[in-house]
Amino acid sequence: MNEAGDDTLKIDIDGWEGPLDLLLALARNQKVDLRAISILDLVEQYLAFVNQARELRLELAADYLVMAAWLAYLKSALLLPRNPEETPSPEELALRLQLRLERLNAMREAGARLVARDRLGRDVFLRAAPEGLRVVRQARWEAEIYDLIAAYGRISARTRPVMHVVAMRDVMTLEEAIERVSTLLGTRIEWSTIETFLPEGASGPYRKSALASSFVAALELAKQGRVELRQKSAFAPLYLKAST
Amino acid sequence: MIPAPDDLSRAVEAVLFAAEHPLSIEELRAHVGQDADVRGALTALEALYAGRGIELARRGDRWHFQTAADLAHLLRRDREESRKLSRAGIETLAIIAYHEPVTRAEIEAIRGVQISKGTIDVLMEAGWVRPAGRREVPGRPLTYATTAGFLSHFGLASRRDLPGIDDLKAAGLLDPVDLAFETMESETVTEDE
Amino acid sequence: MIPAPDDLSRAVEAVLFAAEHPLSIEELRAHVGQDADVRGALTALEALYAGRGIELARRGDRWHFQTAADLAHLLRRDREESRKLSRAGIETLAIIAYHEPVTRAEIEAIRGVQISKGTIDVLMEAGWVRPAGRREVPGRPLTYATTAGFLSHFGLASRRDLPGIDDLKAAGLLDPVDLAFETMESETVTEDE
Repeated sequence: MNEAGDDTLKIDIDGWEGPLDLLLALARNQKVDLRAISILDLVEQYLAFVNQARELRLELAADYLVMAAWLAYLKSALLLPRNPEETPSPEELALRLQLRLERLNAMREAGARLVARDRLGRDVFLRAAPEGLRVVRQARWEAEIYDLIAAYGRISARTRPVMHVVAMRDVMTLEEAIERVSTLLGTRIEWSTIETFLPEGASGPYRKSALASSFVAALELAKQGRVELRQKSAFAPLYLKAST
Repeated sequence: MIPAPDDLSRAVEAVLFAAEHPLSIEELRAHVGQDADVRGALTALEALYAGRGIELARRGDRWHFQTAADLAHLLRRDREESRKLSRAGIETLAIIAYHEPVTRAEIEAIRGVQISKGTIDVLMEAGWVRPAGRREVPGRPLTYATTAGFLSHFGLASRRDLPGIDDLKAAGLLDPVDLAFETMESETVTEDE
Repeated sequence: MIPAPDDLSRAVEAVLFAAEHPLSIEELRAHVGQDADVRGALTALEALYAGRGIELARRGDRWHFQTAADLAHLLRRDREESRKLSRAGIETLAIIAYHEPVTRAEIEAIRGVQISKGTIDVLMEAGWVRPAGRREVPGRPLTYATTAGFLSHFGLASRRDLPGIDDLKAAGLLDPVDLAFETMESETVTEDE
């Protein structure tokens, strides 16, 4: 730190993009290739900078102080007799620091060369008022006859009044079942399951219909007080007996 | 300082190229130098560009570059894109085909859904539907009918070839099973163009 | 139909001249003919315009006309530099361009400092940087790379034209410190033996 510009360097903390950037600026002050730099000198300069900043009561961001602590450690490790057990060795740490500085420096220089190029809109210009190219899109509409007919079917189905016709099926009506259950009840003395009230030989959908109708008939007759119902639990056999 | 002729024509060329509007000789001079022989440079450029894809053109007392007039067709490119008719489009077309001539209000009554402005436009653009005179009722609404292009696109000899309601029923196209689903869909889906 | 060579170069010239953006060979073909030798026409035009006030430039896979760089002083006028990049911005852009695809953490490792939220945003807003997928490592960090707009703006035909990139690569300065360190160590070892 023996240059006239040092004062700004000491004070203008906002100008540095972090401790590595500051180290790089200090390193470049050594005016040698970064590969030949004296890490020890660099550490001294950095620590001196941080101390001066403290004397001036400048607030240093924490990462500058962390770097200062690490560099102080590096300095002592480089100066003290080497402990062969210690890894990484201080030389390795110093070399890594130098490699990082080289990389940052390379990118800084690349950035400077990049922005100094002939840039579009600053140094070279495109045509300001191009006629422009036009793509005229012409739609060729596609539809198939099936789509058309199906669409009409859809509309018709949607808007036409719908009449529901229930196909004729073999069923036992409720009236029939009431008639049948009340007649049979008169002939039974003991509790009988509801299945014994169904017509003999009934099967398939007709049996299901007869069972459902007979059940509703049993409920209706119970309401009229003409039958008693008994069932131990849900889904257990349902017994019927005429009221006494 | 007067630039050498060739440098000057390069300069005028670049300034004209980058300009936002045609430039007068005075405007050009403001860029390339007050004492420059801009007129001479323009003449040189005119000759240089003659017969090329770009030409130097004079509009009144202003100059600019433009593409050669005979190449204008290259700047415009037509691209035909095949597009599928939307559901609203196909339904509207079906109603027009089955009920023509039919007004917009009638189409909406049959569909049970409003149709957007663009739907009939698309059908007319496709060349399948045409205005077919006005109905002599209050408001004199326009009616629509199908075209010969419609018949040929769908491979029909005449509108009588369209299957009737009974045919549709026989083909299962009036299947009520779909009804609830269809209704639901047409209510959820907002009218597409 | 393949136009005669001279007609083709006129056509390509006119289309590029009229275009609002740099055009790729495919885009040019769409205007001048699918079977046209557009590449040949571009080479001919490049020669024709060499040394003139306007030149043909290739940026990435796209071509455009632009004014010659040495005439910048005539054109700059009152155009202020619209994008004044911060130092952090310039460095970050350089790191992305020379290392792409690169993660934020890698950028920070090189700069030795965290990059503020806005730095990459500014570069993306300028159209020079884009997200370039995630790296398949824990945390799946996003990577960044440069765009075609970056190449156009900085007058690069391709990333290989980045100033000094070959030297940096040869010197190992684009390798991470860890890798460089290992390489150096293994070199030292072989020297010792």
